[in-house]
Amino acid sequence: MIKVEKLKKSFGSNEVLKDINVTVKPQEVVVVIGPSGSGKSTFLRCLNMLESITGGHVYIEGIDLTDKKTDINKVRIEVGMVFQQFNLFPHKTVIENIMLAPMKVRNVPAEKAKAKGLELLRKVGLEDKAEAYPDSLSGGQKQRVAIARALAMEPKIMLFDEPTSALDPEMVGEVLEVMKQLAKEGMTMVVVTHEMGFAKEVGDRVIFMDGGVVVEENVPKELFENPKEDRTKSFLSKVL
Amino acid sequence: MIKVEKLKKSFGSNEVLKDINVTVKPQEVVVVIGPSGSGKSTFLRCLNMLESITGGHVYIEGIDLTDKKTDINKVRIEVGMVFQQFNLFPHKTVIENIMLAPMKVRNVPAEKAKAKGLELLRKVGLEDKAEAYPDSLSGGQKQRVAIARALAMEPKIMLFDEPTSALDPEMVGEVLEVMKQLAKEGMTMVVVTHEMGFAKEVGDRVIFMDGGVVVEENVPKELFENPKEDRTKSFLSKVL
Amino acid sequence: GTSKTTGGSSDDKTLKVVTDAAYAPFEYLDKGKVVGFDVDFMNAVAKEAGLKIKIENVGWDPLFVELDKKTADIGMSAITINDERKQSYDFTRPYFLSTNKILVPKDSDIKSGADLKNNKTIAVQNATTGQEAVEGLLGKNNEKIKKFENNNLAIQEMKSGGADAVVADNTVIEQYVLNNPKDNFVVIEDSTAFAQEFYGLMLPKGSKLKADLDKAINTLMENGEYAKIYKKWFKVDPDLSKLPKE
Amino acid sequence: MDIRWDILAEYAPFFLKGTLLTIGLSIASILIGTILGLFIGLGKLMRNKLLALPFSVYVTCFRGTPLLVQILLIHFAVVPLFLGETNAIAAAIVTLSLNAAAYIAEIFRAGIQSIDRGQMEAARSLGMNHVQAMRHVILPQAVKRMIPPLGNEFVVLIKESSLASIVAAPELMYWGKAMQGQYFRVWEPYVTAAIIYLVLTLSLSFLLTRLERRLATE
Amino acid sequence: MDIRWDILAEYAPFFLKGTLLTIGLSIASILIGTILGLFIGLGKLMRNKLLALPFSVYVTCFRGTPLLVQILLIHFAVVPLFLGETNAIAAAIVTLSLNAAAYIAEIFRAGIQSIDRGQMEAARSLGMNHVQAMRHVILPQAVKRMIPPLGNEFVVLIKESSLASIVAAPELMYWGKAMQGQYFRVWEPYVTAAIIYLVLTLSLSFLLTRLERRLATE
Ligand SMILES: Nc1ncnc2c1ncn2[C@@H]1O[C@H](COP(=O)(O)OP(=O)(O)OP(=O)(O)O)[C@@H](O)[C@H]1O
Ligand SMILES: Nc1ncnc2c1ncn2[C@@H]1O[C@H](COP(=O)(O)OP(=O)(O)OP(=O)(O)O)[C@@H](O)[C@H]1O
Ligand SMILES: [Mg+2]
Ligand SMILES: [Mg+2]
Repeated sequence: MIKVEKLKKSFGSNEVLKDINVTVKPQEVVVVIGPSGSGKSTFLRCLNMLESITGGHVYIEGIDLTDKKTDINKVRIEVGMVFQQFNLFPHKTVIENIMLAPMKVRNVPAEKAKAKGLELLRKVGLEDKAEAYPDSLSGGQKQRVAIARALAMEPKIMLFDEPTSALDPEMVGEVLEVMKQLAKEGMTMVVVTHEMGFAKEVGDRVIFMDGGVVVEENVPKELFENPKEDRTKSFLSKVL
Repeated sequence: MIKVEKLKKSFGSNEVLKDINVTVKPQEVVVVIGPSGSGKSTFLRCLNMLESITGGHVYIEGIDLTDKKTDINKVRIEVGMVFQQFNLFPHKTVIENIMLAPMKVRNVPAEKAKAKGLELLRKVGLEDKAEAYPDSLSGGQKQRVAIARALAMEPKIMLFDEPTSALDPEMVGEVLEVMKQLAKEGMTMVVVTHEMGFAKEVGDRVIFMDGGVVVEENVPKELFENPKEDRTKSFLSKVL
Repeated sequence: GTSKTTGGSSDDKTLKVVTDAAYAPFEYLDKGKVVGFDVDFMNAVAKEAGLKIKIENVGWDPLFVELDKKTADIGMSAITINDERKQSYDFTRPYFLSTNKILVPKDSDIKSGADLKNNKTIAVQNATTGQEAVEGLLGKNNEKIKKFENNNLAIQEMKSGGADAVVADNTVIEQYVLNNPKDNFVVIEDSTAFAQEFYGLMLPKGSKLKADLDKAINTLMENGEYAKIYKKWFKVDPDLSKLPKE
Repeated sequence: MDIRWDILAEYAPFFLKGTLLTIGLSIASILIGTILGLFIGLGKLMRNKLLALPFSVYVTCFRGTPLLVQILLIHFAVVPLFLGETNAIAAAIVTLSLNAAAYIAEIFRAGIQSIDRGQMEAARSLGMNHVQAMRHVILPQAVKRMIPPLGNEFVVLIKESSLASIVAAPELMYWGKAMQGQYFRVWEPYVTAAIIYLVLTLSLSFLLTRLERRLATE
Repeated sequence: MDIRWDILAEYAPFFLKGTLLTIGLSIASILIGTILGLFIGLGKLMRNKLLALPFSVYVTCFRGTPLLVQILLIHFAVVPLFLGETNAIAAAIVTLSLNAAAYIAEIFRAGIQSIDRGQMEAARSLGMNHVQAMRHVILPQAVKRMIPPLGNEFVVLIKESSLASIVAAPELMYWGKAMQGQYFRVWEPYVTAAIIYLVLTLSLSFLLTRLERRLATE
């Protein structure tokens, strides 16, 4: 599904990702953890080319993103992304936020896009907010809309970059709930998060990154209970 | 030490605090929890008059803050405050941040203020950062400097407003550690926080606020394990 | 419409006469309409020569531009005939004698052009013969000469105390003194310091209008029409003997 | 101080005419300036630095020199090149538009750049191409943010149109000067002109505040 | 187009003199304007709305009317009231300073208000009174932020000082007009003036960028 080979990424002279090798199988939920600045976001953003790749290869469903002939917009349709800051379009209502990309990119007719949008809103528990503007929503509601918006493109893979860390604590639960549901339905997911509870409960595999490399990866129980590397141990001692 | 009687606070027509009654005894650590917008910050800010009080009384060491004759700057010397956003003075070095108020308000000579400041920096584990500017510090380091700065005025009471919620997860620990130390030394503290671990371990009492009233208060173990009110139960179910 | 070509004085064509209407009493705006001696004179000339004209206020510098580009037919703006200008433009025969004169407050110690050199500040309109005359006395771009956009601002400057004298065409300042007796200004004449100047209607180089216009001007001078207009504006009779024929 | 109300009454119709021309000049210039400004702003935003250069030079020149020089040059030298004759109103509109365009280009660029990067990233990650993202996501938000500074530029234009009096365009200030020239009075014409300008700019500011408030609640 | 270099050479010393006066006018006005602007800015920030009103009116009037009206009024009417005679340089400095002060007052106010509220709260919570907090915490930060817009205002002043030519202050533009009046040439004097203004404003902008960069790294 996703195959990352010798991925390198530099900003100027600052090498942020150094030789990353990761494979994600269909329906797998991979959780990425690590200290701030370790390159987690950059890694995720390389998976749908929001960052240009400096070296190595990223294959999404067998297509090489680093190949110049690849139509990046086609690939992005297959890969949905949810950001820490929601990034809803503030000048459009909730349902318009969801309908925009299917209509403009996939040429779905408005009625069909709307029906699909309402269905997704029901799924995230917000069917009554279809006509509201993003500003009138709470953080948790915004993030659920953002998830619905990404799902509207019917992606095969979903990327989440700290989807709950901009939320008030009592709203974290409702967002994680939607993500758990998605995992249960078999979505392939790569999730950067500090929510260790979610990692343990939902993750098939946890990757610990530090300083631009994958330090350790394992099933959650093993990684949390028997970390092998010192860096992993010291990080986990701080956050658990 | 602190006595709050029938405290009311409105912003325009929006009544944010409705009849709050709370007493804090010397050396007690009181933790305030509650959903976003429930008035926790406002309550804390009323304790050192950063907000003008609409009704009721607040006594700090027997002095009535609502009495017009009270010199508010004198009271503030007794009450230190630490903010979510640190609010360090960016144009001054760490040690200057700490020395400023003692020198200008208490007229402490520069040398003495500096000696005291370095001592406090040692206490929060940052003696090597004395000459650094705030911008070069991590979030956790900034918050520890902010605590040292407040302590430099030798307050009898310390107020903390979500001191860890602007921090990356791996920096939360170092700040909570300093706060625990402070509690152990017998500082009277009122702490608004979402860190339930801290509340359980350090708090003498937990106050649950919602909609501008104190819904429930109790020792931490009781409140967390046997909440009496429905609102408390529902809130705790989301955040624990 | 305005004519795009010059020369042809075909009868049905309206000629475009351009002026800078900020030079009372020759041409100025009276509540938005261009009026003045030049205007009455021009209309009389046109009538005599059988031409249709339309007077447009375009400003001083554009006036030259328009004649250069031949987008206007006649420049009428109390324009002094001099050798420099004759190189680029044609003029009709002189129709007016002018001398630069000095406007000063009544109690001023300036009695002649020579007195202007005694550390006096003089206000003039930029790009006029008044300016040239003063620069002739004091030297080009002398610091004591203040150049303004128009004579109004120059006179205002003296009235507000910022200049000791204004040098401009006699008619302009005589008219001012007549209309503003309360200001207590007087006019000083100095024919040794300032040369006489003659105004002419200015035409594009090689304009075929010159002959017709000259003839009409001569007629007006002979039949007394010119004197009538002169008297109307300047309250005195003209001394035609001082006007050369060419 | 004695005020000569009679001459004020006499000049009232001219002040009115002048005010109308002032308003006309300002409106024409803001319209033309905005259209030009959009193009120049987009030009400056081009990735290719070489293509963007002429637009940067344009903005630098018009922002770095006094409007007074610009209006004199355009009136006496540029307009005659094209029309074959000077035309004060044309020169005023051309100068004010070209000058405003330089400022509006910057407003436009700032408006686009003020939109959070996350908006573009969200749109791109949904599969939209650059043009689609600009058109449906970035521009609608940027335009809304441009309204206050555009309104401000309009206020500036009203004031700067007074320079057209230098080339004898019969706008408000021109009649102020004419009145001063005819009666050699200073206070009446200039204070009157100042008050009229103040009324114009304040009314516009008032309208803009209301417009902003309406847009904000939308 | 043929350029008459001879007349440019002839006028070079005058352009030089004019440029020096332009620089002098601008420096004097930015200095006086800044001091006045600080007071007016503080005045506008006063809690008591009635006391703050005159300062608001001042700012509104000077920002709402054209500089051209202001300079004519001050030259012909206000300066003679005080000096008994006109003085173009004095009028230019007074007008430019008063006008700049209105803008600088706003820069000052915006600078203070741009400082995060948390800074004042932190200072107050440490026991400092309002004056102490302003002096030691708010103002040092606000002043640093004011430097870029103040520099910008300086650039504006250089350009606007060209209006002093209307009242015959012998600055750069005055000599441009004098040259134009003498030789009836348009391009040479005005393009020369434009280039000199451009050099002045670009040099200043360059210096300001360097200053900002140095302040940023401090
Ligand atoms: N656009 C950029 N330009 C330059 N440097 C960047 C850019 N984006 C990220 N970096 C740098 O790359 C490094 C890794 O950043 P990244 O955001 O991937 O870390 P992260 O693990 O997601 O951290 P966090 O937990 O704080 O989000 C950091 O040192 C950061 O400063
Ligand atoms: N300065 C203010 N002006 C107007 N309303 C305010 C102001 N400060 C707070 N409020 C309102 O008062 C209510 C309580 O705010 P407060 O900040 O005390 O809540 P809180 O419990 O601290 O929430 P959070 O967990 O989000 O910090 C909110 O509805 C808020 O909108
Ligand atoms: Mg990140
Ligand atoms: Mg709060």
